[in-house]
Amino acid sequence: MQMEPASFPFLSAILLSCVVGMITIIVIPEEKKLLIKQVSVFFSGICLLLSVYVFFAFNRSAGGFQFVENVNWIPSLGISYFNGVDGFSLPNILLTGIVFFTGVLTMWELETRVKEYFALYFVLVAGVFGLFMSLDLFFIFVWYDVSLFPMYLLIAVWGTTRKEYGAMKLTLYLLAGSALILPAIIFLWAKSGLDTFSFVSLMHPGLFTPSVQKFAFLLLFIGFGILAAVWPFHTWSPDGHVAAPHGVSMVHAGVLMKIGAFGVLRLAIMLCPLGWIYWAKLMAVLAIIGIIYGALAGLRQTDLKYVIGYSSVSHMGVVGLGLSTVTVEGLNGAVFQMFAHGIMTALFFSSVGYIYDRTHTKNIPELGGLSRIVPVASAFFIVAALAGIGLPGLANFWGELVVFLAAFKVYPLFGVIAVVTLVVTALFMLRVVQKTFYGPANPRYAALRDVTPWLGVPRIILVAVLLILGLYPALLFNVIRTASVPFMNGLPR
Amino acid sequence: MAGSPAHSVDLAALLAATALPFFSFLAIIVATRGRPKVSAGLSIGAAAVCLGCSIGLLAFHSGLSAPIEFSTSLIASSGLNIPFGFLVDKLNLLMIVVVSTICFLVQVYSLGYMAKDPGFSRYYAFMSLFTWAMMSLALSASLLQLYFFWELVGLSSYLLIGFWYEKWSATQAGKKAFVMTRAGDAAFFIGILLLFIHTGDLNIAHLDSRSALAGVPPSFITLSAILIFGGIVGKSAQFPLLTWLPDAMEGPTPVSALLHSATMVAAGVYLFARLYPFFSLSPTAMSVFLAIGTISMLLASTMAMVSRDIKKVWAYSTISQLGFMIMALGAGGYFAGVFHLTTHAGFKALLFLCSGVFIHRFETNDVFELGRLGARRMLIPMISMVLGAAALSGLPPLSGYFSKEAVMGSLAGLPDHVWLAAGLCGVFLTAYYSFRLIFILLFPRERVSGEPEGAHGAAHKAEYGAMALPLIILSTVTVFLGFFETPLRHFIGVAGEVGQAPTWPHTAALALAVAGAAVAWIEFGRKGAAQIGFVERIEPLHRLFAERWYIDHFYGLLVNRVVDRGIARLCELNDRKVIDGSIDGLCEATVESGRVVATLQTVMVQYRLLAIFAVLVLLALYYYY
Amino acid sequence: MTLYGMLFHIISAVIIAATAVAITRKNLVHAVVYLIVSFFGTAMLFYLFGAPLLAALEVIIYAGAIMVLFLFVVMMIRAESAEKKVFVPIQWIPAAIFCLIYVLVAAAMAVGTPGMNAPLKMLSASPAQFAIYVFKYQWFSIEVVSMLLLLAVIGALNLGAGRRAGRVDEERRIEDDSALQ
Amino acid sequence: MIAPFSEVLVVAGILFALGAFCAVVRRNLIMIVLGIEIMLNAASIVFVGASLHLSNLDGQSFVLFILAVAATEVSVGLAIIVYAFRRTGSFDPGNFNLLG
Repeated sequence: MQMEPASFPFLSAILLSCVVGMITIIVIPEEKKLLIKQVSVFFSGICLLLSVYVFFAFNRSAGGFQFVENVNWIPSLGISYFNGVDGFSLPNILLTGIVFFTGVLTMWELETRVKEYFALYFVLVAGVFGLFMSLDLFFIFVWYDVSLFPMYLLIAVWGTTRKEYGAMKLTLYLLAGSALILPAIIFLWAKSGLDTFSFVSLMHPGLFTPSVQKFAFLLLFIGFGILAAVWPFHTWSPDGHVAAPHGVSMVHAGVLMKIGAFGVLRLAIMLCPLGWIYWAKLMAVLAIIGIIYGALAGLRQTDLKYVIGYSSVSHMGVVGLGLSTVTVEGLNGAVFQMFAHGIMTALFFSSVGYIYDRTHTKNIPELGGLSRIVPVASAFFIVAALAGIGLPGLANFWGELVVFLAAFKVYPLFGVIAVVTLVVTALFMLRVVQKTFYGPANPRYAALRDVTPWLGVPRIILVAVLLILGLYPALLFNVIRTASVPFMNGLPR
Repeated sequence: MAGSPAHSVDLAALLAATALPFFSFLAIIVATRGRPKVSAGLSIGAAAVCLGCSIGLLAFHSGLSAPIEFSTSLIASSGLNIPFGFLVDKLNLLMIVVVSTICFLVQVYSLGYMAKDPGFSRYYAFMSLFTWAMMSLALSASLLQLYFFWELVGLSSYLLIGFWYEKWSATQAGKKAFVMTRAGDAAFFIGILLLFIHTGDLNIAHLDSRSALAGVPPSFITLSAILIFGGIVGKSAQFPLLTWLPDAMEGPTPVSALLHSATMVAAGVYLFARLYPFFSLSPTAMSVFLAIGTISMLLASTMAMVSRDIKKVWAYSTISQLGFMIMALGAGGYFAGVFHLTTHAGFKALLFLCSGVFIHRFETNDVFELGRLGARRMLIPMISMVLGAAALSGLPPLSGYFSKEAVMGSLAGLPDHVWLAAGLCGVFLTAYYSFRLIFILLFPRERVSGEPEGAHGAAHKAEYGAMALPLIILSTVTVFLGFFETPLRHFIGVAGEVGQAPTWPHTAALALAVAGAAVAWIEFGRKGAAQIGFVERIEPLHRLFAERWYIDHFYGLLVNRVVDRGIARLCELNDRKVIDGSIDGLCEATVESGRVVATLQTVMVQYRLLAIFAVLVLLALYYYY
Repeated sequence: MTLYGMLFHIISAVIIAATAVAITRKNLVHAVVYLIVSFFGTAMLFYLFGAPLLAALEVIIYAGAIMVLFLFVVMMIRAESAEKKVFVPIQWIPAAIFCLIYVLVAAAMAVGTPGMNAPLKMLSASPAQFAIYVFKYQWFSIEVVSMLLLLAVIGALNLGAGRRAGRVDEERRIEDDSALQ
Repeated sequence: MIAPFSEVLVVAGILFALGAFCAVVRRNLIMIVLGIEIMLNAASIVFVGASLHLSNLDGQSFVLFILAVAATEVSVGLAIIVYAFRRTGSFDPGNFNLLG
C-alpha cells in the first residue's frame, strides 16, 4: 500500500475548521442569531472548499493513501492520530462537505436555540469527517461515538414527530452497534499481536486466520450494518429521519448511514477479506430483502419523511448488494451509490424541510397541489424523486447500474429481483409526488411564497451535483477505482 | 465492423442536433421561465436546427454504404466499458428526419394550441427535453446509451402527460404511463445486463453485425431478445402493457401527437428495427413478437370501435398500428415495418393535430358533441382529418395505402396464413373505426349549432394560423409520401425482400378497407342511420371493449389488492409489530425487570430485614459446611 | 457442675424465658416490663463474668434509662394495641425457620470449635482497673462515642421539636403523598 | 469455674435469634426497636464472655460502646417513631414502604 505524506495537513484542517467553528459559535452571544448563522456558513464553507480541494488534488494515477498525517499519540497501546484518504473515503469526505454546507444553509430559518443547534451540528460533522479520514481503529471508534451523541440531542430538542421516541431508538440502536464494534476492534488488536491500532499495519493479508476473520467480520458487519440500515436492523432509520430536524435528517440520511456502509467496507471488508468472502451470501440476502422491503413498506406511508426514510432503506440495500458481490464493480457501484444516495436524500430532506417549515405538516393527505403554489420548491423534490427512481441523467442511475451489473454476474436471481423492485420504487415515488404536488391547489397554502434564490442555494448545489455526476460519472468512478482495483487484486483467493 | 472515417462536419451536425435542445431545456428552466415568448423561440429554434441538421445529414449521406460511428468511451467503472457516441446509418437517418420534422411542426402548432396556457414556458422546456432525448435515442451507439435516453423519453412523457398537473386524472395517467413503461423497461434493463455480461459488448453495430455474439448459446439470445422486447412492449404500448396509452391522452393534444402517436411510442418499433439483425437470430423470439403484435393490434382495434373520445380512438388506433409494425418486423418485413412507421408518424400526427384544433375550438373530446357543435365547418382541419383517416384505413393513393400493402406483403410471405388473416381483419377494423369517427363528425344527427367559422378575433386567427400551417404540411406529406416507396426501399437497402409474394393479399386488403368504410357508411354516414355500431348493439361485447378487455381492472387489482394492501401491508406490519414490537418489548422488559428488582428495595422494612437476616444465616450455613 | 455454673444456667434460662415472653406480648407495656427482667438477668450475668461496672451500667442505662424511655413513649402515645394480629404467618414462619437454623448452626459451631469447651475461670476486673484500661487504650473511641451521643441529642431534639409553622405545608404534602400509597 | 464459653455463645445466640425474630415479625415499630435492643444485648453478653475467656479487657470496653450506641439509637429511633406516629397515626411498618 502506497503512502504519500501530506505537505500540508489538509485533512486536519478540515477537522480543525469544524472545531474552530464550533468554538466560535459558542463564544458568540445567544442573541446574535444571524451572526451565528453566518459564522456557520463561513466555517462549513471552508470545510466544503477543503474537501473539494482534496478531492481534486488527489492523485488519481498513484492511488493508495494520500494526504497522510501520522502522529503517535499513545505509543504504549499503539494508538496514533493517523489520517489519510483513499479512493473509498474520498467520495465520502466530499459528500460530507457538501451535505454539511447545504445542511447549514437549509437551517437558515431556524429560530429556536440557534447557538446550541449549530454548535452541536459542528460536533456531529466533525465526528463524521474524522471517521471518514481516520486510519486508526481506535480513532475510528472514537469518531463514531462523537458523531453519535450530538445526534440524540439534536433530534430530541429540535425534532418534530415523536422526537423523544425517535431519538432514543436511534441512540439505542447505534449504541448497540458500537457495542459490537468495540469488541471486534479489540479482538482484532489482540489477535494481530502487533500492538497497534493502525489500519494500514493491520491490513496485511494473512495477518488474521480465517476463523478470526469470520468472527470479526460478523461483529463488524452487524455493528456497522445497524448504522447502514441493513434489513432487520433498519427500523431506527425511518423513525430517526422523521423525528430529526431537516438539517440533521440531511446529515443523518445523507452521511451517517454512509458511515455504516463505509465502516463495513473499511473495517469489515478490508481487514477481514476472508470473512467477507465467507459471509457474502448472507450480506446479499439481507441486502436484497432490504431493497424489496424498503420499497414495499414505503408504499404504505403517509408521512413524507417516512417515505424518504423507507426509500433510504431500499437504496442502502443497493449499496449492501454491491458490497456483497465481492467484485470490483460491486465495490465501485456501492461507493458511487453511497455518494449519490447521500446527495439525493439530502436534497429530499432539504426540500421537505422547506415545505414543512411553510405548511407545518409532512402528512401527504394534508398537502396536495403544491406545484401550483411553490413550483420551484416542488421541482427540487421532484428531481430528488426522479433520482430516487434511478432515472438516467442523475447520479443514482450509475450507482444502481454498476451494482446491478455486478449482482447479475454473481447472484443473477437477486439482480432480477432488484431491477424489478425499481418498478415498485417508481410507483411509490411518483405516488408521493402526485399526491403532494399535483392535483388542485390546496387553498390553505395559497399564501405560501416560493423558494427565494438565497434559500434555494443548497438545493441548487445538490441538484447540480446530481446532474454533473449523472452526465459524467467517470469523475467519481476514476477516484473509487484507485482503491477498489488494487484491493481486489490483492485479495487472497 | 469498422465505421467510415468520421467527418468533423458530421460530428458538428450531430452534436448540434442532440445538444442544442438540451441546452434550450436548461436555459428555459433556469432563465426564461418568466418569458414565454423567449422560451418558445429557444425551443423552436433548437428544433429547427435539429430539423436542418437531420435533413442535411440525410441528404449528404443518401448513398451511405456503411454505418458511421463516433464514439468515446464513457468509463463508468473499471470493468465496464461502454461506448457513448453516435452511430449513423440509414435507419436512424430516416428516423431523425421523422422525429425532427414532427417535433418542429408540433412545436409550431403548439404556439397556437398552448397560447393561453400559464405553463407555456414549462411546456416548451419539456418539449426540448423530449427532443433532446428522442434525437439522442435515435442516434445512440450503444444499447446502454439507448436505454439512458429511452428512460429520459419516458420522463418527458411523464412530465408532458401530467402537464396540467392540477387535473387529477392527468397526473394519474402520467404516473400510470411511467410505471407501466417502467415495468417493460425493467425487462429491457435485465436484458441489456444479461447481454452485457455474456458478450461484454453493448455496441449496437457489433450486435447487429453479430460479431459480438459468437459463441453465445441460441437459447440465451432468445432469452435476452425477449427481455429486450419487454422494453418495446412497454414503450410502444403493446399487449399486455397497452392501457397506459389511451390514458396518456389526458395530456395536451400536441403532446399526444408528438409523443404518443408519432415518435415516442414508435421508439419501441425503432428499437426493434435497430436490433433487427440481432432479434432475427432467434426465430422463437420473432414468433413471440409477431404474436404480441397481432394481439395488440386486434385488441386495440376493438377498443377503438366503441370509444366516443376522439383522442382515445386515435390512441387505440396508434396501438393497433404499432402492432402492425411489429407484426411486419416480426414477419421479416424490415422495410415494411420501417416504412409503416414513417408514414404512420405523418398521418397519425396529422390526425391528432386536427383533433387538437377541434378540441381547442370546442373544448370537448366527445365525437358526437364535436359533430353537433359543427366541426365540419372548419375546413382545413376537417379535410386534413379525412385525408388522415383515409391514409390510416389504407386507401389509395395516400401514404397509408402503400405502407399497409407492404405490411400485408410481408405477412403474406409467412408460411402460416393465420397472421395474414389477422392482419386483414385488422385492416377491416381500422377502416371501420376511422370512418365511423369521420362520419360522426361529418353527419351529426342533431342540428349543427354554434357560430360559423371565421367569427373569432385576430388573436384567435393567429393561433389558428399557427395550427393550420403544420396541418397543411402534414397533409401534403400524407398525400405524397406513398409515392416515395421505391426510393425509400432503395435507401433503406433491403432488396429482394418482396416481389415474389402473391398479389391477392393486396387486393384483399384494399377490398376489406373499402368494406370497412362502407359498413361505417351504412351505420353512421347514410341519411337516417342510427349511428350505433354493430358492436354497440351487443351489450356484453360492447362493455368488454369499452372496459378495454378488463386489463386495467386486472392491474388495479394487482397493485391495490396484492401489492398495496397485501405484501406492502405485510411489510409495514412486520416493521411496526414484529421488529419494532420486539425491540420495544425488549426495552419494556428491561425497564420492567428494573421495576421488579426495585420493589425489593421499596417494600416494608421488615422484609428487607428478613432478607438481610436470611442471607447472613445462609452465609453462616455455607461457612459451616 | 459448680455453684457458679448452676447460677449461670439459671440466669440464662430466666433471660431467655423473659425475652421470649417479652417479644410475644401484644401489650407493649407488658413487653417492656418483661424485657426489664431480661436486662436485670443480663446484668447479673455480667457480674458473674467479672464485670461489675458493666453490670451496674446495664442496670442503670438499659434496664433503667432505655426501658423507661420506651415506657414513656408507649404510654405517651397510647400505642398499646397497635397491632391487629401479633404474628402474621407470612412473616413469622420464614423468620422462625431462619432463626432455628441460625441457632442450630451457632450451637454447632460453638460446640464444634476446639478450645471452647473449657470452663471459664472466675476473674474480675474492678471498676478502677477497667477505667484505667479504657482511658489508657481506648480514649479515642470514647471521644468518638461522646460525639455520637452529642449528635444523637441534637437529632432527637430536632425530631422532637414537633410542628412549627413553616413545616405545615410540607408535612401536609407528604401526608397527601402517603395517602396515595 | 463457670460454664464453658460455648454455652455462653449458645445462650447469646438464642437471645440474638429471639431479638431478630422480634424485629422481623412484630408489625409494630416499637417492637422492632425492642428487638434490636435484644440483639445488641446478646452481643454484649458474648463480648463480656469473650473478655473473660481471653482475659482481655477489650471485650468489656466494647460493651461500653455498645451501651452508648444503644442509648443513642433508642433515643433517636424513638424520636423518629414518635414523629412518624404523629404524621401518620400508625406504628405499622407496612405503612412506611415509600422509599425516600
